[in-house]
Amino acid sequence: MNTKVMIAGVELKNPVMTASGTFGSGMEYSEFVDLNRLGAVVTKGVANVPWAGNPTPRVAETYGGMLNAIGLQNPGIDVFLDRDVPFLQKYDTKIIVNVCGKTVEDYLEVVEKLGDAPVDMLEINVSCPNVKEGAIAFGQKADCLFDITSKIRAKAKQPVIMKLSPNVTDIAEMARAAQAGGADAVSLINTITGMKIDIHRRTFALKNKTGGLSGPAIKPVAVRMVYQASQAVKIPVIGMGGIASAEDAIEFILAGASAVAVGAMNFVNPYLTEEVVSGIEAYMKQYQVENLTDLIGAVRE
Amino acid sequence: MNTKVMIAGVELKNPVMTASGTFGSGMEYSEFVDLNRLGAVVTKGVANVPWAGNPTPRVAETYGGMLNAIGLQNPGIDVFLDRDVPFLQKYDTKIIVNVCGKTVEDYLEVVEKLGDAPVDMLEINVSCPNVKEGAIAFGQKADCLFDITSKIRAKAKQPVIMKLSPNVTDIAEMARAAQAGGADAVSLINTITGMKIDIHRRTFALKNKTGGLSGPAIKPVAVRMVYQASQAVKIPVIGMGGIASAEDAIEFILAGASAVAVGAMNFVNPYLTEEVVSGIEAYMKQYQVENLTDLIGAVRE
Amino acid sequence: MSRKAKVTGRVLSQRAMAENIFDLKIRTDLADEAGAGQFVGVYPKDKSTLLPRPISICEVNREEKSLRLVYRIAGKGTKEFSSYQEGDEVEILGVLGNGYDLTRAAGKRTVLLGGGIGIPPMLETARELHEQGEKVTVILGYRDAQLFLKDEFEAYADVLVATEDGSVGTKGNVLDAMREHQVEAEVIMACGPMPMLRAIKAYAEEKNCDAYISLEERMACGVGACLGCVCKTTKKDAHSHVNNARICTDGPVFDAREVEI
Amino acid sequence: MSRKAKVTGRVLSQRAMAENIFDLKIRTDLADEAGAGQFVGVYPKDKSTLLPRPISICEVNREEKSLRLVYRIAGKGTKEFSSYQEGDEVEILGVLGNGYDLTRAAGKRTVLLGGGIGIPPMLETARELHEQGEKVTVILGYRDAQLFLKDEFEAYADVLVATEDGSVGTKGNVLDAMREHQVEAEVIMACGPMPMLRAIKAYAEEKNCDAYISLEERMACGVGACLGCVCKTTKKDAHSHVNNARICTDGPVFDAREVEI
Ligand SMILES: Cc1cc2nc3c(=O)[nH]c(=O)nc-3n(C[C@H](O)[C@H](O)[C@H](O)COP(=O)(O)OP(=O)(O)OC[C@H]3O[C@@H](n4cnc5c(N)ncnc54)[C@H](O)[C@@H]3O)c2cc1C
Ligand SMILES: Cc1cc2nc3c(=O)[nH]c(=O)nc-3n(C[C@H](O)[C@H](O)[C@H](O)COP(=O)(O)OP(=O)(O)OC[C@H]3O[C@@H](n4cnc5c(N)ncnc54)[C@H](O)[C@@H]3O)c2cc1C
Ligand SMILES: Cc1cc2nc3c(=O)[nH]c(=O)nc-3n(C[C@H](O)[C@H](O)[C@H](O)COP(=O)(O)O)c2cc1C
Ligand SMILES: Cc1cc2nc3c(=O)[nH]c(=O)nc-3n(C[C@H](O)[C@H](O)[C@H](O)COP(=O)(O)O)c2cc1C
Ligand code: FES
Ligand code: FES
Repeated sequence: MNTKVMIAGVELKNPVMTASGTFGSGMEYSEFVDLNRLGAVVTKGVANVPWAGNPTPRVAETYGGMLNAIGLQNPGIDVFLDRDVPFLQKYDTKIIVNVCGKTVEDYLEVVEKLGDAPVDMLEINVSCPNVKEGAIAFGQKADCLFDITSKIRAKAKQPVIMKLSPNVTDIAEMARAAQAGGADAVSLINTITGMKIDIHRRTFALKNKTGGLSGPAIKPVAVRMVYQASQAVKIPVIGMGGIASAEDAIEFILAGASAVAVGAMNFVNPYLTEEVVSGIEAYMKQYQVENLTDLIGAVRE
Repeated sequence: MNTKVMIAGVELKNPVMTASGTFGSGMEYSEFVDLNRLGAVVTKGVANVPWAGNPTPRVAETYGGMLNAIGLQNPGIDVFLDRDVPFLQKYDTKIIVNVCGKTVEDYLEVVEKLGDAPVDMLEINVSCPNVKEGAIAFGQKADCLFDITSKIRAKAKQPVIMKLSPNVTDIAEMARAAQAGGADAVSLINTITGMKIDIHRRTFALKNKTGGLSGPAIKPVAVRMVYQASQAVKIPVIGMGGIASAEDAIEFILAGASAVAVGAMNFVNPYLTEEVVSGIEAYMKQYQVENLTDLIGAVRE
Repeated sequence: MSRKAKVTGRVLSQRAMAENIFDLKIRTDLADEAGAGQFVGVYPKDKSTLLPRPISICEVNREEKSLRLVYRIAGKGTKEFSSYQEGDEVEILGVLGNGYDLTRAAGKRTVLLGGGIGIPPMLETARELHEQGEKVTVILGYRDAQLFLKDEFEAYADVLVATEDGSVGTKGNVLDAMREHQVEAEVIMACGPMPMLRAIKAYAEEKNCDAYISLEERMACGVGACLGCVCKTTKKDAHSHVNNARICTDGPVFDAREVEI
Repeated sequence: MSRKAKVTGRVLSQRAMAENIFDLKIRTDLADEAGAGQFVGVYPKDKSTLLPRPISICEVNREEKSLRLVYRIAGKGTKEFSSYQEGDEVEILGVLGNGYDLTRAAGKRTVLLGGGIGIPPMLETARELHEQGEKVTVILGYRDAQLFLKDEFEAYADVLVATEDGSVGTKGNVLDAMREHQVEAEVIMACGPMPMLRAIKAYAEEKNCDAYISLEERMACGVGACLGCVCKTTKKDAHSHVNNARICTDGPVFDAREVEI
């Protein structure tokens, strides 16, 4: 049985990754799971300089999901390179650094600083709904997405994954724009913009008013978008959104994902990433699937 | 205590309506609830001719929600006028007819035939994700939406509610386009396109592959869009998406909805519409709210 | 049609009958109006699942005010049901659908066919026909030698058995048993998997006998409002006029001639 | 810091203590490493709610391997917890956070201040300080005469009471009681609502004494990964270097001087 997958020339031992922002830089959850078991660890978004993020409350629970408006708090690329990359290097897993910024220049600065770092891939977050400064346009307009993708692709030393926003009319168009801009892969979905109101206080549950919805509630939307994106492009698609079990992960793979990421459900089950790895293995055994790659996009009518 | 709300010149005794397609034409649920208690009954979408709808399976359950791809099966406007309108006229509630079509002409034909019928408002469904023939563009492109809205507005004898699709990048832009086209109100959200895959059969759970997601899972997205739409336009906004209790309904009202509709949760609790009416009354009593209208858009930062 | 309600029932008893097959008795006023071939919607308590699970009525006890449901674990909902114990509350929507029209059997050679988890509703059907003094033959199709409910049928009818693995009775399905034993029917009432129902429809057309079959489809509302559960009909359906009847309200029992399956 | 795990505990006992306030004892190995001021995340079983509910540790019993939690019904999760009975299973994430550093109290005049549902964690604090031979004063602030846990504090410390409605002790809050009884403190350890903590921070700055306060914020992960639960700090935080410490891992107990509240 072979669970290996290849994404843009990088071989992952299995298709299970962590979703950016839900797993820190691996340190916190390394108390619960063996990072060596994971295909890749995707870090929290990192910018060129430290970001303080949004005021609290930053999180709120919803039916089968949660809203977050962290606002990309992060220590900046310098601290990140000094502390988080060396930590992750101790493990036999791939390192994918999630990059955020407010301007194209911000992104390019981070990408350049990562050029010589021992990281395997870059995931470019152009889809965070919680940052006011406008970076979200990169993720919601196909021409902006094409533009930033090509600029990053030109600078980046590692394969580039563009992380797509679900808050768009046509996800296939966005995936095609990323591919046209030279992206080596796309990942999706980021959170869906949502809101919660406390009817007793008559205030927003999040100080930021809106937040990004994640968790099992959004899985059907995520599976649909992964399917549509993978039908639209030739580059690999990394699927995520509400994965709570190996079954969910397999659903994404059948829909067309070459790899999957576990996000908010880490908070519910801190052992989940490893359980998804074993669960996929068990499924492959049960149905005598030789190579995981045989499952990618294997849904039939 | 006054629960009345006024939508485009039509006074509803309270803001609670049924969401189109989840309540038939009222007949089925009249065994469970007293239709006289409801602000309005919104019917299943009706076209100029009978539609057979999609092949089965048409429904699938998801975490905290469901997918449907009914495909707007309906008996056509003639049977509808003969049978369903007279049934609803027996009740002291407003009648809102949901209209669907494949071309502008289809819509106009239905709207014309309804011109002399004793119905209070028309809700124009330009947002059904389950019909292949293209009507969805009306709901996903601002200029198409503007265009169809103005044509319908010119023909319609009753106030026109445009029902918006959540599958768009910018809901505010769509609401503005509807307003500019002359809509008397907008209602949202219709279902969010989703997909489910049966990992054991490796097939789509719905024969139509994709379906519309509804239920509590989508509520945060719906509340956000209702908020954004009501900030963007002056016409009334009717809010729906996952309402499962009076508390949920109040959340929509605080976000800016002048009325609300109960959809998929009727299937879970067939008494829900009436319970939402009483629950809103209880809330108003608890917080000494004189007029329901004082709650509309009353969320503070 | 019986008036519908969502009610809270109480579990009177539950036991495992065969591998993954459970026998659940629920006290509920819905028993007052329930009949053979109708069903109820049972709501799981797990809040991640919202929709009622359609389960046929296996037996009605009006004195005790109870319904008996026999079901197979198929997924999350039925798995949860199997954990219920005496005294537990259970939310049910019912009584749903149109059952078998038993007057059709009057004075006719009637054969009841039940396959797999389609067997349970035939028990109430056999019981009611027996009460009405009809003499019927019952043919039950099982996967293997786990002949759940068979003994109980014997109180009401002659019973023949078919098993897929040939361990008991005829090897094959209910129609194989029918042929083997040269059972003649003027009226067939049946419930079971789709291939069995298709074969019965063909058989009835060939033999020109009446066949009433109970269909299954994914449901949301269970009461005819959502149009989720349709089946193709040969004639215009009364509701939508598009040859698409609602299984939950126009069925689940249909005249085999009137549906395209 | 203690090693963290998500474990299945078992309810040893539960009882109502005051209006909407419950006393829940859970058997779990997490007791081995738990200390005063730390907390656990308790997961509701209701699948519509996903996140763990942070609840402070009110008492640790290492022999019995149990944790005692005292909580107020605030919403869905705590409402569900209040229905648990002896023998029920409960999923807990723990032990979380950094508690009170009890060495700070050594040989000092230490005052523990607990307000409302901030009282429970002070009990384990009082007990551990008592075990270490420290003599401390405890001041408890209640809404009314429902003085939950007060008797138990008396085994470990001198106890003063303030009530909002003036029905028992000083009318007002814990600081009012402190002033009324002219209690002097070199070290304060406190838990309670934000206005009380703000007042304590101001008081400690004025009197130039040490104050360690336990903060609350909405949490998602509970383990420092999501950055949901931050509070503003006066110094650069070690994690993000943006003056935003994580309450779940850097706290919940902070030196009052080091946070901006
Ligand atoms: C009219 C009717 C009568 C039935 N009578 C019985 C009976 O007496 N005994 C019995 O064991 N089963 C019966 N079934 C099938 C039973 O409804 C399903 O096995 C059950 O819904 C599965 O639910 P689950 O949560 O365990 O499975 P899941 O797969 O987790 O269910 C997911 C969703 O799919 C639906 N679903 C899954 N399988 C079916 C199915 N075969 N038919 C309809 N919906 C399905 C569920 O209701 C639920 O909404 C009947 C079905 C119908 C339509
Ligand atoms: C470190 C810490 C220790 C705590 N210790 C105790 C204690 O010992 N006893 C006690 O009664 N309460 C304590 N609380 C508060 C307790 O966490 C909340 O009352 C509880 O989470 C409410 O959950 P719910 O499902 O009942 O309410 P809901 O309002 O339904 O909860 C919805 C969401 O909001 C969160 N939430 C709601 N209120 C709070 C709050 N005040 N603080 C943090 N999250 C909240 C919930 O965890 C959940 O994610 C503590 C909070 C923190 C942060
Ligand atoms: C608390 C939180 C923080 C997140 N931070 C980031 C981030 O920094 N960068 C990013 O690209 N996505 C971020 N995301 C989005 C997730 O990586 C993921 O795309 C999304 O949550 C959907 O997956 P899930 O439903 O499994 O959580 C964050 C999500 C959560 C819940
Ligand atoms: C089974 C089903 C059928 C529907 N049919 C229609 C329809 O005919 N016309 C329409 O405008 N919306 C239709 N909708 C959308 C609902 O009216 C509503 O906008 C949506 O389901 C969100 O609300 P909810 O989450 O409360 O169900 C349908 C929804 C469901 C679940
Ligand atoms: S299940 Fe809704 S119409 Fe049958
Ligand atoms: S709750 Fe996630 S960092 Fe504290």
